[in-house]
Amino acid sequence: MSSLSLIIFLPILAALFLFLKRLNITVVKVIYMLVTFTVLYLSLELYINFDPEASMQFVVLHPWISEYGINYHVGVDGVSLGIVMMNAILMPLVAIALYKQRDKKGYWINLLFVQGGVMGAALSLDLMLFYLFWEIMLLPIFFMIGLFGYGKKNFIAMKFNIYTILGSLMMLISILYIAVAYKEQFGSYSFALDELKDLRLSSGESLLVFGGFMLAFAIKIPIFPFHTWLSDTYRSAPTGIVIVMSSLMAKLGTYAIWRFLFTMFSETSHEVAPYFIGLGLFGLIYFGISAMSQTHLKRMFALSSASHLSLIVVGFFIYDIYGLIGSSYLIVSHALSSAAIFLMAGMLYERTDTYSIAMLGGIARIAPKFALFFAFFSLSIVGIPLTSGFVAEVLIILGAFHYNIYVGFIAATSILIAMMFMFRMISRVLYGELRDATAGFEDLRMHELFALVPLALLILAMGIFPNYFIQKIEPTASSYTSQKEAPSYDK
Amino acid sequence: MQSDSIFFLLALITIVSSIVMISAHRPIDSALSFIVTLVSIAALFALVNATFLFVVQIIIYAGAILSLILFIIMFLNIKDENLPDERYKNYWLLGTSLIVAPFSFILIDLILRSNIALKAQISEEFGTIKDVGLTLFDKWILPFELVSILLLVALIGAVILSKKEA
Amino acid sequence: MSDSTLLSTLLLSPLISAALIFFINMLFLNPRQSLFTFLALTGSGVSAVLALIVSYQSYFHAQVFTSHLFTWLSIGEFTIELALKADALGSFMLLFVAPVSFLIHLYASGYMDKDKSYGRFFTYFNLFIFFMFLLVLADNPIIMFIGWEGVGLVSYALIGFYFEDIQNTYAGNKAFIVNRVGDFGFLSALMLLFIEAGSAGFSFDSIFLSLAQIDPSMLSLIAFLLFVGAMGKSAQIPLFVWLPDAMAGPTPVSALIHAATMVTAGVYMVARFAPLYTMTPDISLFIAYVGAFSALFAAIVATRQYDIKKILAYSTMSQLGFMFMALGVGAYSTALFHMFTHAFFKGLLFMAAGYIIVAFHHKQDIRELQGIRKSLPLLFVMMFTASLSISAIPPLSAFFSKDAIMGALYASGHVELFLMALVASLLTAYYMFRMVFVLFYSQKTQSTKKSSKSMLYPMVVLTVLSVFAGLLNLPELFGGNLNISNWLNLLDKELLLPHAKELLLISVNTLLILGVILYTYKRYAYTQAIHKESQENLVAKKFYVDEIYTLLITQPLHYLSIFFEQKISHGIIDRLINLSALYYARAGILFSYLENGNVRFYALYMLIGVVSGFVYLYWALRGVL
Amino acid sequence: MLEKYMILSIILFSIGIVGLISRRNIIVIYMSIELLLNAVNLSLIAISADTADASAQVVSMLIIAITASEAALFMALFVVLFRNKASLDVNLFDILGNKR
Amino acid sequence: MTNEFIALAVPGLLVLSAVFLLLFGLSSHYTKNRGYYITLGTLVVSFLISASGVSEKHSMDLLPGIFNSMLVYDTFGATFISLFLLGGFFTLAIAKSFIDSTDYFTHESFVLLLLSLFGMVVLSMANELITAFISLEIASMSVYILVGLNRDSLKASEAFFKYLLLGSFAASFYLLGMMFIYAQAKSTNLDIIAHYVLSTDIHSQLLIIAGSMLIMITIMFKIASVPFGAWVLDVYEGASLPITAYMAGVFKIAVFAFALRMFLLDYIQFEAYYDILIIGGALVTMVGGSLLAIIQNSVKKMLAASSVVHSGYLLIAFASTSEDTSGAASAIIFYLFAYFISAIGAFGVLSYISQGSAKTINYDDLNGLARTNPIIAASLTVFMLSLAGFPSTIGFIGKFYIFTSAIEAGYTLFAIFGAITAFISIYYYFKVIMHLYFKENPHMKVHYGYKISFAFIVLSAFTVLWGGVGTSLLFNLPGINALNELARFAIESLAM
Repeated sequence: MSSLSLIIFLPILAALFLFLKRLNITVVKVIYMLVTFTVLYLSLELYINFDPEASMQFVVLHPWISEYGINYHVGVDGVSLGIVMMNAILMPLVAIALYKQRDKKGYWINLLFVQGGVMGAALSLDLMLFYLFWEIMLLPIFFMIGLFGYGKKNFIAMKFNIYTILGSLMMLISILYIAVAYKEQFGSYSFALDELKDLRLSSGESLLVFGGFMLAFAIKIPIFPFHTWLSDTYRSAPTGIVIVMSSLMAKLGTYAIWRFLFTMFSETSHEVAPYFIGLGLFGLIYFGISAMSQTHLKRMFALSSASHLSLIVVGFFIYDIYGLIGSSYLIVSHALSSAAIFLMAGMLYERTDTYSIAMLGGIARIAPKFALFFAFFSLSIVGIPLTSGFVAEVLIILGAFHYNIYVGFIAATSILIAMMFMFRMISRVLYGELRDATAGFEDLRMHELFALVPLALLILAMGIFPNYFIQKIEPTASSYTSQKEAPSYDK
Repeated sequence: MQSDSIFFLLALITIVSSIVMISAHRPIDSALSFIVTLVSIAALFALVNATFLFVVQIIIYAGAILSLILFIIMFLNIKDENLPDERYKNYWLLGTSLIVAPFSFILIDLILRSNIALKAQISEEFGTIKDVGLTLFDKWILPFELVSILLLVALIGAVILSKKEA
Repeated sequence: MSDSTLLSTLLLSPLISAALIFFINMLFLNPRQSLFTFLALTGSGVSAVLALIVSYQSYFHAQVFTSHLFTWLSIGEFTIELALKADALGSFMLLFVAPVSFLIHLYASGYMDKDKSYGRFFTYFNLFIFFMFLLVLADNPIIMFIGWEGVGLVSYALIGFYFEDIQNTYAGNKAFIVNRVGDFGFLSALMLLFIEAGSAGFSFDSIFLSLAQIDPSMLSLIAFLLFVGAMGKSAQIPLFVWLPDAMAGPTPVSALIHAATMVTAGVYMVARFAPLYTMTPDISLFIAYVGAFSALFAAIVATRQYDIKKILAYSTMSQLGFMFMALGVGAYSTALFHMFTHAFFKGLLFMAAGYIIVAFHHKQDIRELQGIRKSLPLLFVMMFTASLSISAIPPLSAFFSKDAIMGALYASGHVELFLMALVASLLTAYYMFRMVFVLFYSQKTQSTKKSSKSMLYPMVVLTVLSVFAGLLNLPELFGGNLNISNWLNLLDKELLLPHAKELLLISVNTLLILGVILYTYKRYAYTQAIHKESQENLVAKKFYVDEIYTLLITQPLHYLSIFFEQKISHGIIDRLINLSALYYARAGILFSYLENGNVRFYALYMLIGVVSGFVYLYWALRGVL
Repeated sequence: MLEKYMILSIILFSIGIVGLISRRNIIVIYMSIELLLNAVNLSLIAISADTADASAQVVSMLIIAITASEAALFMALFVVLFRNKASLDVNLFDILGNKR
Repeated sequence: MTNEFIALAVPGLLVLSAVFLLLFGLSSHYTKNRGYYITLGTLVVSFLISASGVSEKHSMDLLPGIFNSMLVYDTFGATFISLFLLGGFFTLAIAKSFIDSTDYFTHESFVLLLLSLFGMVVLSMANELITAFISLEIASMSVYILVGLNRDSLKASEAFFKYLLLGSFAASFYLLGMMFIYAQAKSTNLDIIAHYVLSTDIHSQLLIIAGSMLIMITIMFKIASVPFGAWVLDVYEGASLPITAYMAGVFKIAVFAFALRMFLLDYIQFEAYYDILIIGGALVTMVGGSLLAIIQNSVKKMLAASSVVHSGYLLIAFASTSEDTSGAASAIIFYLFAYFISAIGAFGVLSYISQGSAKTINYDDLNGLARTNPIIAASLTVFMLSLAGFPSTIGFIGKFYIFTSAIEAGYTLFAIFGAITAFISIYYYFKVIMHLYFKENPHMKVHYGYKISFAFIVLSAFTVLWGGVGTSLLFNLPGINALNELARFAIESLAM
């Protein structure tokens, strides 16, 4: 089995094994660790062997449903590398951080499952395969919210599920539509990304198909106005899955815009780009401002994530090299930061039984390490210099200015918006008087530190030495922008 | 011409009696007017020389099935108070007729528009038991056998369903 | 030691010391305080020494130090090298930033003595110096921006250092947020600059070379946005609101960050972009006006402040206004020179204030601190000297720098600017001596507790410097040759006055200031005038600026946030989604009335289906029939 | 002749439908169903006469047989229903519907 | 073995076995277990026989001398026969626990089951309208009786009554339609009708169009399409669980077998007139079904209502069939397989946990099942996912084929509509999963007494998953490709 297939299926198979076998919870955790670290090892190997100049690498191609031209077709390039690495890094760390708390086998099974699903979706080069993984990710999330969530978890799990599937089904119809259109033009069905590139659709058609795809991505990201599932879901979901949703799933949505829409509908993407840039900018500000009045910690982070994701969308649709790279970088960077911050929010909840900002305070007095990391990760979301977020935001803003000066100005407000609520939140939560809820707050435990320190180091490394990371994506990105610029010259 | 007028007469009887059948309050009245319908249909069979079917119709329908119905009515000893209260029966009849009307109209219109009659010469043998029997065993043996199985099924069903509780 | 190692060491030694302190503080339970002191002082001391070497080399040998660390980012044309460059301007900045930082470190080691967060304090402090050096030494604007934001960040942490009181952290938030508004301008400007001129590389030199290609209006926009950044960092109208609140931090912080170093970054940045500003006279004039108004405004507000640190804070803002005026009229080196002297005397003033605060049990209100001359005679001397200096009494340092500014303003022909500067300068004398007289000239006497010596030594050094630093840039009038201006060799406009006129100006000026001091003495020395001042008028309420900001920005944002989240997201969008689900279920219930269990109805539905099917068929066949 | 027969059988069929839907008495409903089948038979005989082929008559005979099997089931049904509810009102048999 | 032998062996075996059971049931050696295993054995053997005819394309008139070309044995028929024999087998196998714990499953019920399968077998081979009708009646009548099997239950009697009454009503439409066709084409043989249709113009086809429309109504009734399927909820609720599964999963296959044969042979010419009607029917069916399903509290009724929705999808594919491609028709076959395996599994789980009690199983009755019976709960989850068309299950592949064929036929809008109802269906299917896993109140533990039921539930679940992701790459097992191939053979054999 090739390493890509192993990366995808090892976690899934392990999850199945764990499901079927009655095991002691410690053994389950050990197996989880073994699997995720193996995946991490394989991914690192992948990263090291990855050749930035070559386009698609480590490709595996097996026929699957041959009559419809559906193949098991996976490969990695600069676009997907980030998602894969991020996934590989986060899953073991999340587990380390939650190591002591979660004693339900289902928790670990679902996390493994989701890892496989995300890997699969990120690596698929066949639309049906992508769709398969894209949908299958929902299940563990549904289960996790329902089994381990808080509040009106059943309603929320259901709503989230239905909402996202609405998008996915529209995407399915779009996928089928282009496959059929391909058959009409070339005589056989195809779901392969590299073949569908050659498809020519009328502008109206491609707009509709584009819309189908975009709906799925927009709901998952979420882009305004498809965001209303977000804050409730994040509030109800257990920590592990919030991290998955904010760091992996939402990012996958943005990644898919590049991977699929820009590849297959480069002209349409270009035509509709202004609208999505507008929507993204609106979302950036809207979610940011919405977050300001939040009193619930996780909802605030949720909206803050949404705000950043809107920025990522803007970066992609700007469609120049700075925007693309910036957004890809922000995907990884924000994934790390938000994973860390949601982890810490989970720790906070576990210690205080509340997410209400008003009931917290004074943590920095008795838990300096916690305070330090909490503040650091919050600030890394805001994008202060020397953290990875800064690099990404600078690049996106640069791209935005490159695109249009007004767009640039609005995009640049991103450096203002997040911190307006983040700083206030930090003050309220970490500083001031101790409250009932925070009295006796326990500082970070050793295993939690083990999880957070690598994240912090990675964020710093990506902020201080961005070039090392960006060189892996740059050739891919520039190949896309050069493609785009060819038709735009004759306008 | 003669057969035409006989047809119209029989048709009238059939229609009227069937209308009475569906609109009579007591089932016994319905059953009796249904016999009239069946018999006039049988007469219509005879009108086109289907003598064997005429006999079958009289025996099986008017004879067997209708007797069965009457028997059931008697057997169950249905009194007037057992009958459903059908105050709105006439509205229902009228309403349903209005709904059915377009359906009948369309079908009749289609029939009238199609030229389907072959007006083949009827042989002497037509409609006799021999003719029907030969056709049945020559061409329709399979459905015939299948019907036997169908009857078996119905038999088993009737037995199972009306068996007294064990 | 090679040039580049030297520069790198200069940059990194505070970082390393910060990191070490951080780890020791985190990992060990009860580390010795002296260890921290040692590390902190070594870190800043090494860079101070190296800074002096660099400046020496630069001044005497016109040597430019460079150091290329690594490529920070390289995408297409957007290549950002993490390179350091100490040219004349940079060396000049190092010349006062590094030593003053070191001195304040020394001071702080006394000030923060026995504080439980001693280690944390010095982590921040050294980190701050690192970012400041990065800002100063950066060879391209993006790296400069990183330093720029970095100092802002550390400043945030230091202002909210005593986080037990949440108001302190709010002050920190305010500082950072307002600074970021400025950064928004700065970053936008950089992006535009790159897009317009960045293709040939993005170091300062290459930018300046390609400035000529840029469309003038765009250039103005860029210049304006850059200045917005400077406004934020250097607390100019309208982005000054954070500075007075920033006094919530420990006093060494105020001394270091809010007097000597960080706030001057704006001035430094404008000076750094001098080639740009010389090409945009409109914006330069705008800068001058902003500076003038800030100077005047701050001076006016300072006359009604009672918190010793707030008075100094407004004074800082006012002095920065002077610098911007000078920048605006094109007297770059003059502005920098004032910044240079300001670092000494304002540092001194803050240290003195801190000394007083520590000595008198953390009282900061000058009305409560009356009559402390007896207990702190040395301090009185220092503070009096510094006050004289800031009031521009010859021959103290600020006299030379401020007088140069006045001269330049006058020479530039903008009389209104000159007059505003004059009024501001007189008000400076007024509020400084109001403070001095109230503190030291009173019948009351207060006793003190013993303070650490390490606080006193740096103050002595600074006193000396604030007396004599002016000699470094002695104008021709007094037989000097403008050493610093020549060294910096910026694109100064020729703003020379005839000597007679200049002398006249100086004398009038000095006389006026002395008159104001005299008036102040009459009014405040040994009187209770300070207690009779009205608390209600516009000045005492700081022109209601904070309130206006709250009303115009903070509250609308809050209401908008609630509106977005509750009315639009939940009230409209989510409701629509939930309702559509609900109505689907309702429709299901309605539909289920059809499934009423009555078999005749089922037959009726079938009939309706049949009939409608046939009606359709009939209609579809109409062409055939 | 064929058209007339067919038209008559459509009319009878329609009457059967009306009876089936409008009446609540299950015996009448059953007879309506028989009427539907008779209507079909009528036309089949006419077709048979028209084509001079006994096949349609055979078909009609098969239909009569099918009717007989249905009759058996219906008779059993009457017994079952009457045993349960002591009534032949079909409206009484609605425990399975969605009653809200 | 000649093809004739294979073709006749299956119905023959079924009838013989039925008659044997009928007699054996009266003897004192009869026990329920023996009757059960004889039936099961018959099904296995007949399935194996019929399955031997699916792998290659063939088509032949069966004994034309005797049967007068009324039966055709082709791959199409063989495929369908194998499908519902398999379906019957699975139903029966899973229902073991249910059958054992109830007393109304007498030997007659096995006889009726076998006879109904016999009816279906003949139906899917029938090439003539009357033969088809009679075999359809055999099958339906057996099912009517099976529905009313439990005489003690008022619900069952009522369901039997409704089904019988409406079924007869619908059947009369079939006869009327057949009469119309006969009147015009002078024959009831599908081949002759097809020949007639091809050789005349539209003006002499009016009655055929009307007649086949009437026949279509019966078909729509049998597959419970709105508005002809109002009976379905009541009848499914009234019938016992294995019978419901049988009706939902197996009977539908046989009906479609005939519908496809008739439509593809004769009436594909009239596509233009029917497609809109079928599509319209599909739309109201999908919407109506989902509206009904969404408000149910009883899981069984929900599944019943959702089977209506699935009929809607099938109708979409039905409307998308065209002369030149086999895609839509083979999509129907695949979907039927996908649906029956999932639905039988789902009903099977219900019957497994209800253990013969007549109690309606509400959502709340599933609470906590995941804790007490994790494997059963997981299987039910798999079935629900498959019914919902979730990827990696066979249900998804089925939907994929159907939507693809709909888009290819130009019904993109209807495919979108189908997707929307599929999305609504997520609600009620996931509600089951939700109750299984998220609700605390633990379900009474079902003891694993009936290994065979349990084993087949798991086997169905595995089949569902394998049909969703399976490829022949792994273990050399036939996967989706193989199923697809079979479906295509079946359709292509029709044209031979």
